[in-house]
Amino acid sequence: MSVIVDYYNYWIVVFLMMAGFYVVISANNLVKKVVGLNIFQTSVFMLYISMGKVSGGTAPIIIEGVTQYSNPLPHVLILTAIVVGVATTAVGLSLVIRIKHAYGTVEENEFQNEDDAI
Amino acid sequence: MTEVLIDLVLLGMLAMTALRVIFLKDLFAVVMLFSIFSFVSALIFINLDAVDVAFTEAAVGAGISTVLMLGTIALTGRTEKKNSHSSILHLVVVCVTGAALIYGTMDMPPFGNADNPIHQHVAPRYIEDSPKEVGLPNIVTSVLASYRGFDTLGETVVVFAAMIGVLSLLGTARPTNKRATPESGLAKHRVLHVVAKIIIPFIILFALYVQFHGDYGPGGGFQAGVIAAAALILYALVFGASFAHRIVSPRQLEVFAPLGVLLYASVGLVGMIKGANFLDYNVLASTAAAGQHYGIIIIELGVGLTVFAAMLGLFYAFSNQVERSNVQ
Amino acid sequence: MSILDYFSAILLAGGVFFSFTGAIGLFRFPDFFTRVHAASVTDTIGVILIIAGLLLQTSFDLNIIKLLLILAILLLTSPTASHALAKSARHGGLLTLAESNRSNDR
Amino acid sequence: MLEQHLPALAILLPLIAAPIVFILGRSTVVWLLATFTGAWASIVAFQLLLTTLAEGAIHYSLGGWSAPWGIELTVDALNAFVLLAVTGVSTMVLVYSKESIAKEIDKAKHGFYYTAYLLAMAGLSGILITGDAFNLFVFLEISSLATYTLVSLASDRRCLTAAFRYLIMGTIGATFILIGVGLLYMKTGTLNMLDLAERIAAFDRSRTINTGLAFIVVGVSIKLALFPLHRWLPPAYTYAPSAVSSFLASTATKVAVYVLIRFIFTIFGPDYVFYDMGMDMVFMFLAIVAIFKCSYMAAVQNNVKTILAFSSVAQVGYMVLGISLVTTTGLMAGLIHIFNHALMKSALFMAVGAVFYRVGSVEVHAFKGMGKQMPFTMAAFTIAGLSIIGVPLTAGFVSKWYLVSAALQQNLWVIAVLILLGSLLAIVYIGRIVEAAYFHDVPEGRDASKLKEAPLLMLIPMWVMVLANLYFGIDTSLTTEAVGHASEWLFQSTELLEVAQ
Amino acid sequence: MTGVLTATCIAILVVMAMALARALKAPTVYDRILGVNMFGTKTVLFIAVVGYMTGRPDFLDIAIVYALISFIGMVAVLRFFEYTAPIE
Repeated sequence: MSVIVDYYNYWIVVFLMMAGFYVVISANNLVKKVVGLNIFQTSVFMLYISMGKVSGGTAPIIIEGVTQYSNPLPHVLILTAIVVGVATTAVGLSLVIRIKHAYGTVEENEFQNEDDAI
Repeated sequence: MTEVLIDLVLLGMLAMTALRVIFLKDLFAVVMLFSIFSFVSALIFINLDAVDVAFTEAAVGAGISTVLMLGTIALTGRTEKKNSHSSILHLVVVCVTGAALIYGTMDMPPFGNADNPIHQHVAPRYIEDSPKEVGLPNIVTSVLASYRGFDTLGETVVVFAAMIGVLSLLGTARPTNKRATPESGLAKHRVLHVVAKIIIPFIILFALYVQFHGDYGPGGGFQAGVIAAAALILYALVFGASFAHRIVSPRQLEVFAPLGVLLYASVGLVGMIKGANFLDYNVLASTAAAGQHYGIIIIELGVGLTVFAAMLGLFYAFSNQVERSNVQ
Repeated sequence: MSILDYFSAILLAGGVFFSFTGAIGLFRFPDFFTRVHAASVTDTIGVILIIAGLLLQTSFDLNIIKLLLILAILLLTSPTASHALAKSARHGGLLTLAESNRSNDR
Repeated sequence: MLEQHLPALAILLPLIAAPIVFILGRSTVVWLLATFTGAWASIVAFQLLLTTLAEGAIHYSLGGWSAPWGIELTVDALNAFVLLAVTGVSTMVLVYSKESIAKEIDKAKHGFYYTAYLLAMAGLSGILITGDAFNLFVFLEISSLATYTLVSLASDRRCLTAAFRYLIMGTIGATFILIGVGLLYMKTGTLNMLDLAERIAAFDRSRTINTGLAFIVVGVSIKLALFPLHRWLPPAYTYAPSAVSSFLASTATKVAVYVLIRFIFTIFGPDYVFYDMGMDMVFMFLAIVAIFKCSYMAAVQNNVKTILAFSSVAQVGYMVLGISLVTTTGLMAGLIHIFNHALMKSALFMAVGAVFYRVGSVEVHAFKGMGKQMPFTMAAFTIAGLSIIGVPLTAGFVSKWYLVSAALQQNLWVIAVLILLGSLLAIVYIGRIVEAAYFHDVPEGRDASKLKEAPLLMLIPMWVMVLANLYFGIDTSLTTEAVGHASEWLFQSTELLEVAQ
Repeated sequence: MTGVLTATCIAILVVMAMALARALKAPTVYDRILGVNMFGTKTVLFIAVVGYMTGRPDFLDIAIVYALISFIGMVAVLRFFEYTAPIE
C-alpha cells in the first residue's frame, strides 16, 4: 500500500510521458508529431516538479510564519525547460509550414514517397 | 489529503486527454485538447507549489503554443489521414521505455517526503540564505536570476535562436502588404472589437505589474514578456496584423530581441570589468544587496524584452503566412 | 464562523449550484444553441457568486483588486466568447433543433 | 585581466557576437566580425589548453556562487582539447562560408546564416566547458535549434524534411537526457558534475541511477548518431548547405561523443558503467556494426555528400569503439580520432562544396575529370580521403594506430582485424570518387573551359585543414600529450586501470 | 471555513470534469470549443478558490493569466477557423 502512496504520482506521469512519446513516434501527420512532442515534454516537467514537492510545504515565496517550503530548484530548471520547449515547437511548426508549401502535404508517408529516401 | 485528492483528479484528467489525443484524427480537436492538457498541467504545478512554473506553462503552453499550432493547421489542413504503416514496433519501443522508467521509480525517494536527498543538499541554502544573500522573498526568482543566472542567459538565447529559426524559415513579415485591410481581422465581430479595446490596456498594465512584481510574487521578465506579447497578439487577431504592425513593426522586433540578449550579457560584462566573475552582481553597487537588486532588475528587463520581441515576432511570421494564403 | 463566513458560504454554494446546472445543460440540451445558452448564462452567474463569496473572505488589500479584475475579465470575455462562438456556428451553417425539424418535415 | 575569465570568454565571444551580427544584417562586415570572433575564440581555446596542461583543471564560478549552488565552468585537458578542435575548425569553415553560401543560400538569408552559426558555436562551446549537468542541456538546445535552422537554409526542398526529422530526433534525445539528469538529481540533490560523481559513487546499485544512465546514454547516442539511432544524420548532412555540412560533420557529433565520455567517465565512473552495467560490450557491438553497415552504405551511394555522411557515422563507430575498449590507450584513440576526424571531414566537405560551387552537382559523376579542372581542390580531397582511410603520414593513421594497438593490448585480435577491414571499405568509397576525378574525362555536354579552380577564399581554409591533417599526422606531440593527460585523468579514480595494464 | 472552501473546490473539479468530458467527445466542433471555454472559466475559479483554501491568496495573478489566455485562445480559434470549420 505504501508503495502506491509513495509512487502513484510518478507512475501516472510516466504514463503521460509514454502517451506523448507514442504520439511522436507513431503519428504520420507532422503537426500531430509536434503536439505529441509537447505532451511528452510537459510530462517530463511534471516529473521534475513532483520531485520538488514537500508534503505540507508551500510555494517557495517567503512569507512570515511559514517554515516548510517546497524545493525551488526544480521550478527554476523547469522554467528554463518550458522556454526551450516552446522554442522547439515554434521552429518545428514553421518547418511544417514550409514542408506544406514545398510538398503540398504534411503526411510523412506521402512526401517520403516523393523523394527517394536515403 | 485534499492535495492528494486534487492531484489524483487532475492527473486522471490529463491521462484521459492524452489518451484521446492518440486516437483523434481531427487535428483541430487535437490542438484544443493540447491546450486543455497545458491548462491542467499548470493546475498540477500550482497544486505542487510551483506557482512560477504554472504561470509560465499557462502563458506559454496554453497560450503561445496553442496559437501557433492553430495557425499551422489553418495552413496545413485539419485532418490526419489514416495511418498506413503498422505501429507495433512503435508500441514496443514505448512500452520498453515506459517499463524502464517504472523500474526506475521503484527505488525513488517517496513522493513528497521532506527527508528526500533532493531537499537536503543544495536546496536548503537557497531557502535559508537567499533572502539574506540576494534579498528577494521569491526564492525562485533569486535562484533563476542570480545563483543560476547563466542558465537564464542560455534560456534567453534559446528564445532568440527560435526567433532566428522561424524568421529564416517563414520570412520576415513586412508591413507594406497593401492588401491587408481591416477585413483581415475579425471584422464582423463588433462585440469583440469593443471588448478587445477595453481589455488590451489592462493586459499591458498587468504585464508591467508582473515584470516588476516578480521579485515578490510569481512572475518575472519571462512571464511579463509573454503577457505583453499576448496583448499585441490579441490586437492583431481582432483587428488584423497590419494594424498591429503599426504599433510595433516586425523590423523593430528584430532589433529588440538581440538587444535584450545584449542587455543581459552586458550586466555580466560590467561585473567582469569591476573585477568579479561573469554575472556577479555583488560588485555592481556599493553594497552586495543593492548590487544584486540592480542586477536582477536589469537582467529581468533584458529577458522581458527578448521574450516579448521573440514571441510577437513568431506570431507575426505565422499570421503573415496565414494572411498570405487567405489573399491568394 | 463569523456572519461574513456564513454569507460567503451561501454565495459559494449558490455559485457551485449554478455551475452544475450549466454543466448538466451542456449534456442534456437538444441542440448547440440551447447548449450555448445553458453554458454561458450559468457561467456568468456562477462566476459572480463565487468571486463574491471569495471577496467576503478577503481582508482589505491588493487581493480585492485582483479578484475584481478577474471578475471584470471573466464578465467581459466569457459572454463575448460565447456570443462570437454562437455567431460563427450560425455562420458555419449550424441549425437550431426547431429549424432542422422544419427542414426535415418539408 | 582577461586571463582569469578565459573559460567564460570561450562561450561569451560567439554568444555576444550573434545578436550583434543579427542587428548588423547582411554585409561583408558581418562575415569579418564572425570570422574575427571565431579566431579569437580559437585563441582562447588554445590558451585554455596550454593552461590546463600546465596547471591542471580550471574552475570558474559564474556569478561568484561556489559550485553546487551556482553554475561552474570546468576546463580540463579533455574539454579544452575538444574545444580547440571545435573552435578551430568552425573558424576555418567561417572563412570558407563567404563564397560557398553566396552560391547556395539566398542572399537575404546570409544574416540568419551567420547568426545561427555563431549561436551553434556558442552552444557547442557551452556544452564542452560547463560543469553543470542541467546547463549542458540548455546549451545542447541552443546548439540544436541553431543547427536545425542552418540545415533548413539550403535551397533544395529536401533539406526541410531532413531538418524536421533532425528536430524530432534531436528533441527526443534532449528530452531523454533531461529525464536522465532528472533521475540523477532526484537521487543526489545536486546538478554539479563533480558533486554528482561523488554522490553517485556512494550508492551501491540503485535502480533509479541505472535508469538515469540508460536514458542519458540513449539520449546522447541519438545526438551522436550511434547506430541504429543514426537515421536522421545522412539526410541532414546531404541536403544542408555545404558549409553547414562541413561545420556539423566536424563539430556536432564530436561534441556529442565528448558528452558521452564526460557522463560515463566523470559522472558515473567507468567501474560502474562498464563493470556493473556491462555497457562496454553493447558499445563495442554497436560500434562494429556501425563501421561495417555504414561504410557499406557509403560505398553504394551516388551522392558524394551522402557518402561522406555515412562515412561520418562509421567514423563515430571508431570513436565509440575506442571508448568501449576501456583502457587508457583505447580512450586516447577515441579522443585523438575526435580531433583528427574533425580535421579530415571538414576538408572533405569543403572540397565537395567547392566542386558544387563550380559544377552545381554533388553526384559522383559530377566529379569526373575534376582532377584536371580543379587540381588543388581534388588534391585536397585526395589527401583528406587518404587520412580517412588511415594511410601513414596523415592524421587518420595516428588514430587508427592507437586504436589497433589498444585492441592488441587487450588481445582482441578480431577487433584489430575488423578495424583494418573497415579501412578497406573506406578505400572503396573514397576510391570511387578519386577514380572519377582522375581517370575520367569531363562528361560530354559539360563545358570544361568553365570549370576552373575554386575561389581562393575556399581553397585557403581547405588547404589549412589538409596541412593540419599532415602536420598532426607527423608531429603528434600536442595531440598525444593532451589526450594522454585527459585519459589518465579520466581513469584516475578507477581500479580498471590496473586491470588493463 | 476551510471545509466550505474544500467542498467548493471539489465541486468545481467535478464541473471541470464534465466540461472536459464534453470537450473529449463532442457532437459538433462548436460543442468542443464550448466545452474548452467552460473548462477555462472554471479553471480560473478553481485557482482562486484553491488560493484561499491553502491560505495563499496572493497567487490570484495566475488566475488572471488564465482568464486572459483562455480568451486569447478562443479569439485565435475564431480567427483561424471562423468560416472554415465544417460540422463533424
